[in-house]
Amino acid sequence: MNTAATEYSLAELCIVACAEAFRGDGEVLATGIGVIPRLAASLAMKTFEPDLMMTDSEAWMLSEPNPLGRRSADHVPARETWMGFSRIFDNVWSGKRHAMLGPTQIDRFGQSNTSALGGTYRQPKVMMLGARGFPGNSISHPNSFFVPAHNNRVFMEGECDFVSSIGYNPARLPKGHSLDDIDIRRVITDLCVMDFGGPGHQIRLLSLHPGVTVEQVQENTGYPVHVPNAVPTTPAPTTEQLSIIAALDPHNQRAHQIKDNPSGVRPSGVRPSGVRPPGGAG
Amino acid sequence: MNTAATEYSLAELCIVACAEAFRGDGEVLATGIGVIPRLAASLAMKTFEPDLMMTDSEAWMLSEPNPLGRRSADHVPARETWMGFSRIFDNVWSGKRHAMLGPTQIDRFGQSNTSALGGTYRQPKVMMLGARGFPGNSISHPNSFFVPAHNNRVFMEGECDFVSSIGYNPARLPKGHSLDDIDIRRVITDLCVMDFGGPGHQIRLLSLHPGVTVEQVQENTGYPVHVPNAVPTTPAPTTEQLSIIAALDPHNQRAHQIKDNPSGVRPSGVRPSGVRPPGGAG
Amino acid sequence: MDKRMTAAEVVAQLRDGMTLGIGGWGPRRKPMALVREILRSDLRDLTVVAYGGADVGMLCAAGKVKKVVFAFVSLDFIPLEPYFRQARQSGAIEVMEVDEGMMLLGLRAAAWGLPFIPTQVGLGTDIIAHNPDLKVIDSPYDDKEWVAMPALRLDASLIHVDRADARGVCQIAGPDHYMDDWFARAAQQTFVSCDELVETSYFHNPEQARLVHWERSDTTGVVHIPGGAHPSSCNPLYGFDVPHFKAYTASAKDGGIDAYLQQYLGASEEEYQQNVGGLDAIRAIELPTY
Amino acid sequence: MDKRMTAAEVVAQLRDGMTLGIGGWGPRRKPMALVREILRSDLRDLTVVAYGGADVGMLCAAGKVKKVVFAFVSLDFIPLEPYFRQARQSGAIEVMEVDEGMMLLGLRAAAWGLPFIPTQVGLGTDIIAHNPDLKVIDSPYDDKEWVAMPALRLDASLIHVDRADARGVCQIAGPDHYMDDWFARAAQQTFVSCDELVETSYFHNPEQARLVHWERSDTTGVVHIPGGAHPSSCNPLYGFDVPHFKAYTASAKDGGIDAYLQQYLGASEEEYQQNVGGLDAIRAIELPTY
Repeated sequence: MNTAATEYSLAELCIVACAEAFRGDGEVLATGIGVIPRLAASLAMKTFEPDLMMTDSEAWMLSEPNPLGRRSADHVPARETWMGFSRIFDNVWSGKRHAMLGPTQIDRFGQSNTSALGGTYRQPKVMMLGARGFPGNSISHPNSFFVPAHNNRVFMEGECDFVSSIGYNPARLPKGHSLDDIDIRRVITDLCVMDFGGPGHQIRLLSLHPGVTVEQVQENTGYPVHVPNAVPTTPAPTTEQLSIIAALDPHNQRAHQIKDNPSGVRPSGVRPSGVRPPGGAG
Repeated sequence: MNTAATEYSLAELCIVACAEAFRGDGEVLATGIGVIPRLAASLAMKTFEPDLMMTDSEAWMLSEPNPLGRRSADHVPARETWMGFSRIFDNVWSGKRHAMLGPTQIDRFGQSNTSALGGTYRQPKVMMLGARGFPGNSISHPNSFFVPAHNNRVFMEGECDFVSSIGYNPARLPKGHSLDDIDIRRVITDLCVMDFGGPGHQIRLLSLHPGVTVEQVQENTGYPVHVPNAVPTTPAPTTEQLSIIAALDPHNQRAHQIKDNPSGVRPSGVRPSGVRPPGGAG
Repeated sequence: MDKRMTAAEVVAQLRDGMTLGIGGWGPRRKPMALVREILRSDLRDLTVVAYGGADVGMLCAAGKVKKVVFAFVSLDFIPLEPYFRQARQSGAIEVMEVDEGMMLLGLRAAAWGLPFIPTQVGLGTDIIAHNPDLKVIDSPYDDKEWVAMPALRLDASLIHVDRADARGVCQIAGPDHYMDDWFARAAQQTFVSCDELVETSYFHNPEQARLVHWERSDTTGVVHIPGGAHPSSCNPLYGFDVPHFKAYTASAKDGGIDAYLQQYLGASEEEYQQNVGGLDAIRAIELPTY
Repeated sequence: MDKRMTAAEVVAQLRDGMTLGIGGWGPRRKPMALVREILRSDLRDLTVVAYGGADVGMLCAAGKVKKVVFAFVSLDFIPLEPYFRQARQSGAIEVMEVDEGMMLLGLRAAAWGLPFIPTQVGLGTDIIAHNPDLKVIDSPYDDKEWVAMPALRLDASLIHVDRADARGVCQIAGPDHYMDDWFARAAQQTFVSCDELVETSYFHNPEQARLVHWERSDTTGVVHIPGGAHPSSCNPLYGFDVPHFKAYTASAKDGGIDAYLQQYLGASEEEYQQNVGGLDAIRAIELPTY
């Protein structure tokens, strides 16, 4: 069952790569906002991190992840604990959570922006979601980012137009805190997997998706990416993982998350210039 | 029905006098700790303050007070709201509550003591209940006291051995607060009804129970009591009130609250030197 | 005490410049009928505190709002509330942007009579940089700095519940009451619209009383408006109206709020419900699947 | 993950000098079987934080306690816990006496990772005067002074629940869970004894899941001990044991804790339950009427 699949979509590759971000987390609430992060957290819980906790995205903690989309009338959600939004913050502030989200901007410090673009704060050029729970998530527990369209509008030069979440920025470090208190665990995109483990918390390339080059990643990132000597290829999903993903996503919502739903195995140099859908943050 | 009764116990007189403390409260949680205060709050709710709120002394708010003691199997408590202890404090801190309690000491400032007597704080001579909710009650909402045995051990000279609740003591007034923020509403004893409406928040005699003299009250109070020119007699219960009290206390627990359960109509000068039972505070 | 009143009587209790809390979450269980009654009034200069959806968007678009205290304003399946977005991008409103949890702490501080609750949330972000009113303080017990999230004291709150009695006992039987208990506790006055008006005896069953999340002393007025949360949801009674929210969102690009209100608002809730297909149609809207 | 363990394994996780939170309230739903296992151990110098009953009295009398953080220690129908009273009057223990609500705020501050929560509770009383560690602070938003109730951080909490599964999902179906959710959240480790051990599927029914008051990630270990709250109550399963508490109280005047423990404690919970009449007798104790 654990044989690597030869045919899989880029979305499926990303789901597996995102799932890896939760490896070793143990018993924490895994919150994946958006189809690919949610399927990733569910896959991790169904396979190598069985102690993860997950909600139904509404008001209940589940012992078993719900499949996405409309479920058959006889589906019984495996509820185990009431988990209304007010209680979510008891969990957030305890630190026993790992969220994976998709901000609109991510700067070289790992600071992210979900609030507004351009203009002034009183009158932004583009109003977005607002800070939502990003400030609290970012200072309370580990967080990972999923970016379905890796480009230098997301990974932009300079600092975020609005800093919604704390990052590794010495100039903004609160009194009594250390940069090492901040835990931006993993950044997964349609091109590669990264973290902030480079020198001085510089963003670092961990693996390239099949057919993607270091140059592509750097060209599409508005600041220098630390590239280790050896950069492996992002592992392909196993057939077992693909079947679990298919069961978790019976309506194939994953096919609509990356523009044109390309294959995960791409001829070198080619990449879809996908535009990430708005929202999806949380 | 509203005719004054000619035969009633001192306990019943006190229940009616205590009920009067809740007059005009409107929609607040009436908490009477101990048999007489609880019956008083229930009587007020059943008659002239129908908007009062009351709990079952366990975990539920009731639309109708429960009778005291064992209830018949077919009794259905009129629950209307979950009110576990943790939620009680949401109510306390909102100020929408009036509690009636029986502290062990009440000094001339209206400060009370439920914690300890004598010795040192590290090693008190007599350990009592502890502060319980008194500090929070006293600074958050109106409070009244019921004292089943009016004597100068309860109404003692000097300051309480341990100040469990804030009173009208200028030396302890917190910064930014005014003595008028404090609301010790009513003090009911086996001898009389008082408040702290005298000059400079001095304790003041409001009414004398039948057969009780001003001298008796002053002799049994360790500090000067302000006595207005005209001091009325505490009104006797009406026959209607007595029947409601009887229905609320079917096992006649009220007969055991004041030593020897004397009549409310006493030959002048005579009074039982009752010893108040321990506890009852809350 | 009989707290029943009409939506018009609720709005008559409100004043220009008040700070108004609105319960619910995004497109979920919003007191929309009460919001619509505000749209029919000449009330203005409101400061609105909400986990915002179309309630905030409509009030902004209709010129009722001076300032919004928010962490997001969203319709969930339509992530960006169109009229709030316009209001922000035109600079028409002041804002205090906070984290979702900070708002909860601010409501709790108000409910508990505290000036603030300290939190690390917001440190290192523009939440602090753009909110000069948010003070950062030291702790007497450690060497860190902390955000002193101030009490969000509300002059009034508007909340929609599943059912209530005439005395103000309110039940939210849906899976989540969101932060509505804190909106009720943080406010000087709380006005509730309910889908069902019941006798007090309905709550004598402990399983029903468990779902009463605040005391009746925190409810000022009760308005019986079946379907009053439309187009937002009132789970389990009905879901949110996806086609209606799509039309609402489209109006922001074509015709604006005036066209939307012209088509739907009407002179009363009865007219509104006729304009959207009637109560049966509202009650028939299926619940969303998350 | 299987979190089942024995009471002895729980106590083996505890260390001298730890700060221990104990759930329940007075004579109600106390984790007495776990407390008894501590009495059988050589654990000492504990700081105990509790809404105290016989749990606190027994630990004090047995010399396990260095300090008690309390608002009261009481058996309700016997207002003054006899052994706590002796410990106080002999000066054997340090204390931090607080208001019931202050303790709740301290537990919440710990649960939320806050250094303190400000409150007016305690101002003007000896709670402040006798607690030099309780700081009074200014607010950046007003001119009043406020008590900064410090976080009550617990090394471990002991809690008794109605039922749990092996993964640490805990249900308190009785009318009040008291502050047990905050004891669980405020602690580094939370050890739970349960009257019933159930399958996870038991909680799939939302009415059952509603009565789960904290996440399994806040439960470290689960010990299946039917009747484990005796002599305290576990409403609705059984009431508190009035005759037993009377005998316990009498022992304080005649024979002391050694005589009480000699008569009842035994070498194991099995022996203890034999000494008090067996599990059926415990389960037959009627609920108190309040």
